[in-house]
Amino acid sequence: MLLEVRDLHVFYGRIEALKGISFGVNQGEIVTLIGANGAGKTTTMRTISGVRTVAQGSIFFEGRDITGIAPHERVKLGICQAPEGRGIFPGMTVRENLEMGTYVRGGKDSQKSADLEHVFHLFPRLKERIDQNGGTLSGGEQQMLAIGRALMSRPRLLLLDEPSMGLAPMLIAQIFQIVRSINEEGISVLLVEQNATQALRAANRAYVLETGYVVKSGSGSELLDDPAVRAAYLGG
Amino acid sequence: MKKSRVLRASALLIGLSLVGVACGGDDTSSDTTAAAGGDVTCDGLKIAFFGALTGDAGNLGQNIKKGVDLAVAEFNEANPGCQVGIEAYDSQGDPAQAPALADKAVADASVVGIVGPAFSGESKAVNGKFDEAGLPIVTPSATNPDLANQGWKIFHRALAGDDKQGPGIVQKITADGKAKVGVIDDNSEYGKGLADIVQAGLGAAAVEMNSLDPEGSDYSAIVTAAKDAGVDGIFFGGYYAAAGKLAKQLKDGGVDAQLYFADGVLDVGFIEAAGPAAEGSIIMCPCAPKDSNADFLAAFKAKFNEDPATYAAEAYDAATAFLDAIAAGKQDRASILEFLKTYDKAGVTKQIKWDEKGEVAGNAIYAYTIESGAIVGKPGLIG
Amino acid sequence: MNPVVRSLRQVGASLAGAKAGLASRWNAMGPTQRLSAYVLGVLALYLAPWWTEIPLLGSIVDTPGTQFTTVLSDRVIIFVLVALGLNVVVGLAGLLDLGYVGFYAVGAYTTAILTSSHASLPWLLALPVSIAVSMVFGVILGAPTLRLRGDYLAIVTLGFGEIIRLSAKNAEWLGGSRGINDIKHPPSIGPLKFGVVDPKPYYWLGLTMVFAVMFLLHRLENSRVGRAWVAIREDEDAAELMGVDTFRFKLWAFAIGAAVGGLAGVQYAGKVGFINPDNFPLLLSILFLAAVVLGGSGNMHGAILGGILVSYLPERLRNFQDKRVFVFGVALVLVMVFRPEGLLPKKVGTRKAVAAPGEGGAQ
Amino acid sequence: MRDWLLYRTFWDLTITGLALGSIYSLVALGYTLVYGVLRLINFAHSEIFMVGTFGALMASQEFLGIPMLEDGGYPYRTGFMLLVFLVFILLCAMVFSGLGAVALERVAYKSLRGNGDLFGAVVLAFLTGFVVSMVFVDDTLANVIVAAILTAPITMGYMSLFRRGKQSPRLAFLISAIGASTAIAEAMAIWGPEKREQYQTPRILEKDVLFSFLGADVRVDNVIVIVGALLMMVALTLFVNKSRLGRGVRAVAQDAETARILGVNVDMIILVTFALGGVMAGGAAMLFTLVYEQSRFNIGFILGVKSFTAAVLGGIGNLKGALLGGLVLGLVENYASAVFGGQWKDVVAFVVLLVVLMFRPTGLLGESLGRARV
Repeated sequence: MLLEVRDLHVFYGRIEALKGISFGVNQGEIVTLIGANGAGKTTTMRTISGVRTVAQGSIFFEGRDITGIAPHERVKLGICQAPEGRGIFPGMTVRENLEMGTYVRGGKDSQKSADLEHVFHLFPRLKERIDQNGGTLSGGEQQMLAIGRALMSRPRLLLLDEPSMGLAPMLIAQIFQIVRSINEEGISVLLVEQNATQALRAANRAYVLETGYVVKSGSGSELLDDPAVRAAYLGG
Repeated sequence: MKKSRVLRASALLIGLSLVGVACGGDDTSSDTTAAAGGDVTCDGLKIAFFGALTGDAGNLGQNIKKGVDLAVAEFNEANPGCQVGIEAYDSQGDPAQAPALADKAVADASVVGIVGPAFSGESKAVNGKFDEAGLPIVTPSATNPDLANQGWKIFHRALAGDDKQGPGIVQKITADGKAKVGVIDDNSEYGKGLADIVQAGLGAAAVEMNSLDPEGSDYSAIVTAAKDAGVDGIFFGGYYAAAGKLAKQLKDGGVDAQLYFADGVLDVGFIEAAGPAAEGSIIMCPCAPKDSNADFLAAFKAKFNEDPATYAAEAYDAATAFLDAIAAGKQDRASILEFLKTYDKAGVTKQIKWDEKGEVAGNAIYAYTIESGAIVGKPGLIG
Repeated sequence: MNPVVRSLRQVGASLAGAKAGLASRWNAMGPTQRLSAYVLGVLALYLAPWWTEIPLLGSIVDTPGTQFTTVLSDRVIIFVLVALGLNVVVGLAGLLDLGYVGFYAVGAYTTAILTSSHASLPWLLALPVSIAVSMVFGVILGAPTLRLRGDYLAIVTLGFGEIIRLSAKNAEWLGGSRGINDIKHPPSIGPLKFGVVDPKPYYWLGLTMVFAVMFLLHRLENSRVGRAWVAIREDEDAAELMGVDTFRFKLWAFAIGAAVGGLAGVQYAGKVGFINPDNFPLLLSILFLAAVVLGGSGNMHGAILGGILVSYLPERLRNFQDKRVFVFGVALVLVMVFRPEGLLPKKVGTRKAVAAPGEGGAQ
Repeated sequence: MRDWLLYRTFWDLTITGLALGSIYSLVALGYTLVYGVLRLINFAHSEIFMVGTFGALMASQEFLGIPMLEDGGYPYRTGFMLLVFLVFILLCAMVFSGLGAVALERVAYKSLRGNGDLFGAVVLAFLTGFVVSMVFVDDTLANVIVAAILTAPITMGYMSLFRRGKQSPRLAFLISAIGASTAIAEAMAIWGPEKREQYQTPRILEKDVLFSFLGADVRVDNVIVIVGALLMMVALTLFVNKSRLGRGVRAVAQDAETARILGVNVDMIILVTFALGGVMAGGAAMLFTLVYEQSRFNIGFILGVKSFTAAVLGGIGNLKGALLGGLVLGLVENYASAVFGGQWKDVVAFVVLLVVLMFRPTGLLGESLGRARV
């Protein structure tokens, strides 16, 4: 298993946000976590990235225990996230934002420009905006930038937190299309979504989170057909 | 269980504080052991130093304290039967800290005289207390003219006030034939007061150049103004550190006017700060040159292995006045105060004799100059 | 576990135990017992000038080289008053004020002008005028600047404090650097002589002022105004959205804080009889702020404790001579590292953290 | 009012004002960098500057052995040797200040971020042992020995007392900064080479008038200060914009959490930020001693307040703002000194600040490191 999360407990102050969740991502998979607001999805993502401390439980990446290591070490190992709300650096240009993806790797300029070309191939819009400040981009463009930036680090596991949030339906479809093509290049994806229908369609497997617990899991299509899931997350 | 914890905690706290008290309580240099024999006998009398020993102005206080130490040491050696102690009240020159110290001095009945307070600000804050308590003071350094006009019966000073010093400076500048003199001050009570007197005394020859910030570093605006006005003399009322910075920047800025200063600048610190720019500066002071009394100079050198610095001799005279009172058998504040009223003796700096306001009779103003990086007393005195 | 860690833990445990023990005993008391405990405590405070006479306690509290009672009357009481006032601004309303000494100076100078240099009103008449003038200055500073956020406010208040000090230093009308002397003392009442030598009456007067201010501020804290302040401190935007007129309440905090600071200035001027601009340096503002935060900003008792420590300890530590300021600096860092909320942190959860919607803005 | 003096000496005042303002700007950069990254007024930055002036003193007097005076004159250097001397003194001051700033961050701030480390614990433990032993013996050497012995056990205690992962309230940082500032300045006053006295640094170059500009004399040291400060600022801007670490600094300033997610080691970046601020303060200290040739244990306080004012005036968190704010402040002070007299210059400076903030609440150029493209 590429990523394995075992019995994870995480606190915000005194509030327990994750109450012992376990799940995994296999090499080459797209796995999605769905759930309502406050279910603990984003907390899970941040904990995997290492910016939240684990109270109990452990996280394994390629069989190695990474529970206690610093976030930048995890990026070096190949875990990179496009955070919720996109986390664009507003005062940096699109190019600078993308180059932040290679921060850990350092990387030669030739490699860097090859990676840049690859991202521009996926997101041609970004190339048009290359010298524009991140803060001036539209929501969709910012989402593309966040994903592109994560790809610049050449991740083995891409963490996508709510990539469809606040986007027009047409853009959402486009984003999911791109997620699939990234996956086809061999990058495993852990996807957190409120837009459950799209997410379940794209995913190999899925987990349902409710107030800090995993309440259900299965393949994407199984959960799509599950009446309880339909009622709760897919609008009936 | 809980009770024992409370007890343990309080015992611990008390223990800690006791250790602090036991180990740090006694920091004064009072030594009142009386020995048998000698001309005078007394028991447990102390004279006190009041002023800054630490803090920014600590140096000046240290000079004064040494003068007192020397006088008392000589007295105690000569009078084995009367060992006078010294109490030190370190106000750091801060008027806000002074009252608590003054009250302590007032409450300590064995303190019969005070050499100090060293500065005018703290004097205003506490002299009223000494007056009400009838505790006589002789200040060796506070020169503010106002101090003598407050109606304090206990007030004396061992040197001339600024109302004497100011005219002395004016006289010197006029005698040197300066026609256009820039007057600068450091906006302190002492510096501004003196500068105002000098400016008024110079009349039309004065060019007002306002104040500088003694804590600041850059005086280029003043240098520019001096250059623009084309002055041939400059008087600065303030202390040596700022004077040094000013002298240097004036020189570097191409101002070649003769520089005049007052007693606050009479310190080697001025030469250190100004470097070669100090050469030829004239410093006026109501204080006697260190070599004006060879015996004092030798005794001071023997005790401290250094030359007496500014106000050490005045402090010696101030302490001597109290010690003479004790030698005359005066053992309490009231009779010592009474004794000072009629005191008339040649001190190491001047004739020590006070008028009813507490101003000293010998009020000569001396001129010093800087030659080859050293302070040189000029024989031609004014006053 | 090494012995030092163990003994640190033990001290901690004993202190915690002592606290818990006292608390449980306090809770077990009946109302009469509590009242008598209060009365005894207050009485003990009024008798503080004689603490030095008590054998064991005396050697602990007495200040070497300075008169204990004068330390109480000139330093401790003044700092406690100031800390109470500054706590309203910093601790309750969350406004960082680095120029609080300005209001203290305004109070002292107004009294000095009215009783000595430009008029000769009695001290008792100068008192309310000085407080009012300080309040006006609070509003004058607050009105244009309170729209600034956080650290901008800090530097502006710092500048304000300096402007006041420098103006006093440069204006002949205010005595310039010579300052103002012969400030009138409070009137003597019967045997209570407010003179030059005996500091005790001033201490009692100051202590009474402290109790009065505590009472008023306590009432205020638990009122609509107090809740609005806390709401502003916790989240200004949220408070505004809930309809709290944040500007008006911030201005109130500034004015009330200024009034208490002015009161401290009046008390100081009436005691010492002489003030000059050097009594009000920028450093004092910083010391005041340190007192509030050290003790526990937002908690009145914390602020009082901080005021006592910052004014009393340097006098108690006189035998450190010129090293005491260094010790003070190190102590500040240590306290903040291990008790960042101050020695007596503000209570969490005992008071409603935010004002109810609409409550604050109602006229 | 002496406005005629302003007209007559305008260019003189402008040049010296710019020189002083350049020093303000360099120090202001330290406030602005730290504020941009941590939203913290690094109150102790003024002492970092002070430490730098002592570094310059050490370099010129101890390491280079330049004497204060030679026969009433100065041993001037010229040409290549002058350049070598200047650069060496500059580097020394930068090292002193830079190391000072880094140590300051790890001792006085890092543990308040819930991230206390061994270095901080050791220093705090040593200081504790030192202060406690002062109660018992008044002898610095004995204090040091006792403190050294106690350091190990107290360190262990402190490590266990650190509030890991708990961010302290903002005021705590400010007070810790004030405490550190006091302790550093006082330590220098107690154990420093010159105690509480003002001291002089030797003169290295002759302060000739280089050329006249519209009737104003421009001296060599003025030129060195203005040009030197500009070069340092250009170097800093290049570093922040072009280097990998510099980009990390900007990223953390703009969005620390995202920066961490992308693999930026935030603690490392904070250290770099303090080091950069310290190095700039060291540069300022060297230029300061070159012009004014003096310093003192408390020199930082006033200069720190002024530079912080400059940083806010320009827009705190904004590098260009620090430059502009410093220069404006230097000029305003000089002009005000001429017109109203030196005693009013600080009043005028603060009034200008007040007025600017009233119309532009985030300073002349606005806030934030990077937000307006540095």
